[in-house]
Amino acid sequence: MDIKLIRKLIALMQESEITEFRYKDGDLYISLRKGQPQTSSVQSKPAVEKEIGKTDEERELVEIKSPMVGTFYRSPSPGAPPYVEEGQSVKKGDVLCIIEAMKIMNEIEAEFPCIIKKVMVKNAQRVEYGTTLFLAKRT
Amino acid sequence: MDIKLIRKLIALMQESEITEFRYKDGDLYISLRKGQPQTSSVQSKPAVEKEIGKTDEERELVEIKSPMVGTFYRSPSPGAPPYVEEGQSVKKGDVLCIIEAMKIMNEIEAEFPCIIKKVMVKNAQRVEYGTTLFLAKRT
Amino acid sequence: MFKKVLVANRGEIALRVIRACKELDIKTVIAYSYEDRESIPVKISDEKVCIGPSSSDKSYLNMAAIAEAVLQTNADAVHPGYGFLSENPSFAGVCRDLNVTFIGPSIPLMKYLSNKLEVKKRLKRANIPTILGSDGVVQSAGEAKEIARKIGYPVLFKAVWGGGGRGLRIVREEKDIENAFSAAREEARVSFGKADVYMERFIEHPKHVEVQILADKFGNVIHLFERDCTLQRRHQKLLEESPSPFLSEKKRKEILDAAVKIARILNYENVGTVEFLLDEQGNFYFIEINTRIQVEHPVTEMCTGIDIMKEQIKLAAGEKLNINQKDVNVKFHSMECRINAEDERFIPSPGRIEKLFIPGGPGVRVDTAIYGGCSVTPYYDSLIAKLIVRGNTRDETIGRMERALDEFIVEGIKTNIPFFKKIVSSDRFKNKDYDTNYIDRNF
Amino acid sequence: MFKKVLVANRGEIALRVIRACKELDIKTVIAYSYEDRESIPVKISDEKVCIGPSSSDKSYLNMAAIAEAVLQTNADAVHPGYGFLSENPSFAGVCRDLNVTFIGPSIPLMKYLSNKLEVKKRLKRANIPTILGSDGVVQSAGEAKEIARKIGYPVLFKAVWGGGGRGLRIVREEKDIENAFSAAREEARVSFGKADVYMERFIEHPKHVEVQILADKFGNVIHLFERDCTLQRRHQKLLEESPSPFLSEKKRKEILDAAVKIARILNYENVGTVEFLLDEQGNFYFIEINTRIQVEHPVTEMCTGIDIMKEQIKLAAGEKLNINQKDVNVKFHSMECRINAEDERFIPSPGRIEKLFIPGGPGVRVDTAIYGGCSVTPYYDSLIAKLIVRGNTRDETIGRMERALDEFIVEGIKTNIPFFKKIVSSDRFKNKDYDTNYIDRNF
Repeated sequence: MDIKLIRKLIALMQESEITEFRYKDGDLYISLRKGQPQTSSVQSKPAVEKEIGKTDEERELVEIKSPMVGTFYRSPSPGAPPYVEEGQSVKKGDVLCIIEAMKIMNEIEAEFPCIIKKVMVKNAQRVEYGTTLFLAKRT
Repeated sequence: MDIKLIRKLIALMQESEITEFRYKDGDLYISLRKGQPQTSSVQSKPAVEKEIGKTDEERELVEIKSPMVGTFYRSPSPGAPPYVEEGQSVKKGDVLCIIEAMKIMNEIEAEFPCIIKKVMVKNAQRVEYGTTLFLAKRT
Repeated sequence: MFKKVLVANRGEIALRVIRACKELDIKTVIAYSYEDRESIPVKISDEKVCIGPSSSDKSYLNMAAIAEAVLQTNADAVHPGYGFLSENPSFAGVCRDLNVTFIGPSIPLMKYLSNKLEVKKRLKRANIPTILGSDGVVQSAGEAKEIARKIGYPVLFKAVWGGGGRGLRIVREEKDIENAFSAAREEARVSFGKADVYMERFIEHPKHVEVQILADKFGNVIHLFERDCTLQRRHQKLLEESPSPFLSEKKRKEILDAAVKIARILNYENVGTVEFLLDEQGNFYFIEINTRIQVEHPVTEMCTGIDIMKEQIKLAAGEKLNINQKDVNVKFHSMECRINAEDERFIPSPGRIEKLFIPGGPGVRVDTAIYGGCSVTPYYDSLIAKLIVRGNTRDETIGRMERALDEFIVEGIKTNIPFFKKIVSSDRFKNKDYDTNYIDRNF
Repeated sequence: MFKKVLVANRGEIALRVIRACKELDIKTVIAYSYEDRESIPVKISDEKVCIGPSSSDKSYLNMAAIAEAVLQTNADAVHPGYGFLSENPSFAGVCRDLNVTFIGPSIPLMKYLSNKLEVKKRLKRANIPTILGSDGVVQSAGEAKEIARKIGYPVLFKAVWGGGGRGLRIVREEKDIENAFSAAREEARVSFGKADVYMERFIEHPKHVEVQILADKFGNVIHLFERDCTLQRRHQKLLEESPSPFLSEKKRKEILDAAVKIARILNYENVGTVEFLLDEQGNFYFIEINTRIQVEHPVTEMCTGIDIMKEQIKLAAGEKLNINQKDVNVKFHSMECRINAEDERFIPSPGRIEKLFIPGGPGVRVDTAIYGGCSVTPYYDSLIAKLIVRGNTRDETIGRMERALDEFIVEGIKTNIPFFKKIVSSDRFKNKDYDTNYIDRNF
């Protein structure tokens, strides 16, 4: 695929009021649509989002999200070393952090073996359900 | 793909009121649409509609629409022969019918030479602005 | 007054709470499920905390998560809306432990009122008309038969704890008592955690009338007139109006006085709704008292011009009631249709709303959180909008409701708008010829 | 009563007419331009006739096409809405020739009232306060200078025929008289076809108050209280409210009485609006009388609960006024913001509305024909919605307007909602510290 050509087509559509473009020449077929992802164009949208502004590696990373609202702690007690550091490999079931909710310390475990690539939340920071805690790479 | 051509087509559409453009020549097929993306799940719908139940010839036909609200008459007076019959060739400026509005008889003329393929409205029928009066083939 | 209210609900009622808070210059936090992250209440609230995934028990019913959200945001009050945790004394207890105000009556009052049988006995002693029935919990099918012989068939089994039509069983002949007794107990147990049921004589063609009450912590009680909720389907209210088309002026005064008396006897506080049944002869009987803001409160707001939600918040903050009974008057006739995302067979119809046009113009109010392009999820109640209209007379109000239903365009999902068009334009509705069973028997 | 009304207008006011007709059980026909073929009024009208292409002069101002649509559909009345042909006596004449009712005052009355100078002279003789000025058309710059010396600077040139801010020129010094005189004449000629201008003393800091009148063909005249339209930009009203925050009870009574007296003197019929200016000392002066339904009529509907549009149609059908003055009372305070599709520099901003959420809840009314996904075209007026709220006090009303503006979401085009947020929340607005020039001088 000629990605430069596609990029040019997208740029053209961006700056114009064109909302749909279809092209067929022999075996080549290109279709582009703009705006209102609610309908069928949703299809390609998340993929495009991933591709723009993210490195190849980031695209492979998995987000580990908070399963509850609470306060994020990296270590079992103040002063103790963190459960995990960036770059560390963990097994399924290893504790990654604690989320304190209503005075209860909930240990958050890895659901699959992985390397923790990035810690996304500061120690003692408040998190919601769905807040991304770690970026990890499956191993 | 000739990106310059595409660019020119988009520019043409930008500055005009054209909202859809389709082009096919041998293997080459280009389709562009502007505005109103919400209908886009319709993507294939107009094409399908055109293709189903319409012959190749009908697809090439031009609609001649009423320029005003009024009553459609095929002939200059009751009993007189119609201005045009289906299959008849007309020149630019030939009278095609009369639209009576507020007791005034408005002669509707052909804006281009064509063959009248179909009369879409019955004699003495009421028409609105935009009602299709004839299907014609440019000559 | 509160500085920040946490809204523990979703959809139109969450929006309603936020609207009232904004008008009272109170900040809001919405505790929402992941499913609702793009909803209007989440968008317009000052703060927001995602408390859990789509399913209610992990989000809107998740007391620990809501409590944590309260702590995180330093809210000083919680508004539970209706449904979900709104009538749950345990949740009110959690709020008390967090030292924040639960916007509703006191915990002891909530607990006391949830025992419907005890409340009934107490009011009966105070000469409030109640429906003939068992004096206490019915212990066995044998006892049930005995009582039924005394009060006469048909009879009704009702859950002592809870309401909303669950745990109800009608029995017309003695041979059906045993099955009905155990079915009612089982349903009550599943729904409310306690199997206790009691019995009442069943009224065949009742009307349903309720009185809106406002009461402060200083013993001041007023009513905001009645709402008629006779148009129901399977004990679920569908259309409410005020004034009731079934009450004479004399009967209206009696029922309003009774409601205020009941609130006083029970030392009621905050907003509440006293519910009555009318029998075929026009006699009224106390059924129960609801301690939450009701779905249908806008009907009364449209009639009287009083903002019940704002009053509720002020009362919960300990303010003295600043409306006198004599200043409350019925300025208009008003009516509400509950617009549900459901098909012609009343089955929920979730999906994406493609095109939407919401009615407007004179005398029309719509409480809704939907918008063109939003999704109606299968996770929650199918109520998507409340269409409320007012007019100077019942006729004008009905005419306005018809035209508002006509112009209500919802494409992409099915709704009960066509059903309401049929009802509202029917002669039986216009001529007030219906009771609470009308829909079940005719649709 | 009419059987079928043809609506010769578009947008929210076309919808407003259709709503009233539906409630009165009158069929509707909408005469619409091709541009508006997918609009809500076209969708919900019983019948529709496309009368021409987008540009107004070929559609909504095209009398022949509208007349033909009347004939085609056998409508027995035409509602012109506001703007377009609503104050055009020739169009009223076309309707008379077609033997259908033009919903508005009689043709002679419309013609007479369009001569503002003559009306002013007649009312002056009847001791109605009018602004000091020329006794007739000013014929020359020299005459203008003489008059200005007599009445004192600043002075104002005004077009005899027409209104809406066109043909107006303010002059503060004698040296500017000549230019202003010819410019005013030229603008009047271009706008209204007649160059005649007259002169008045210019009031520097006026308030603008108007009184809503209902009058039948039998000499019955009532008022529905006043609307304050002081908040304007370049003589275009932006926000209206009722009651006026600038009137004492005594002054209010005087101005309402004057309006009814004016209507009687002029033998006024149908709905009408009598406009006054208030000077810095609180004296009021008659300006003009408008013979159409006004954009801002919902403000009065919200205050009084009277449906002015329905009354207008009934009056045009020859019905006797069935509302007594003593039964008209101000039930609420009310306020309207005219939401325009325009940017922060007040320049029209047409385009496609992507996401839309329209405010709702208690005390909020929105008159609009827009919906999520619709296009706002550059062909017509930029008014896309009227947001009207009511409350029990001016403070409650302002608080409600602030929250309603907050929740009004229009994505895809620019609107003046941010501008209104600034205005409505400002101390000067809340403290009633503004006049008709406030916006022009401060924004």
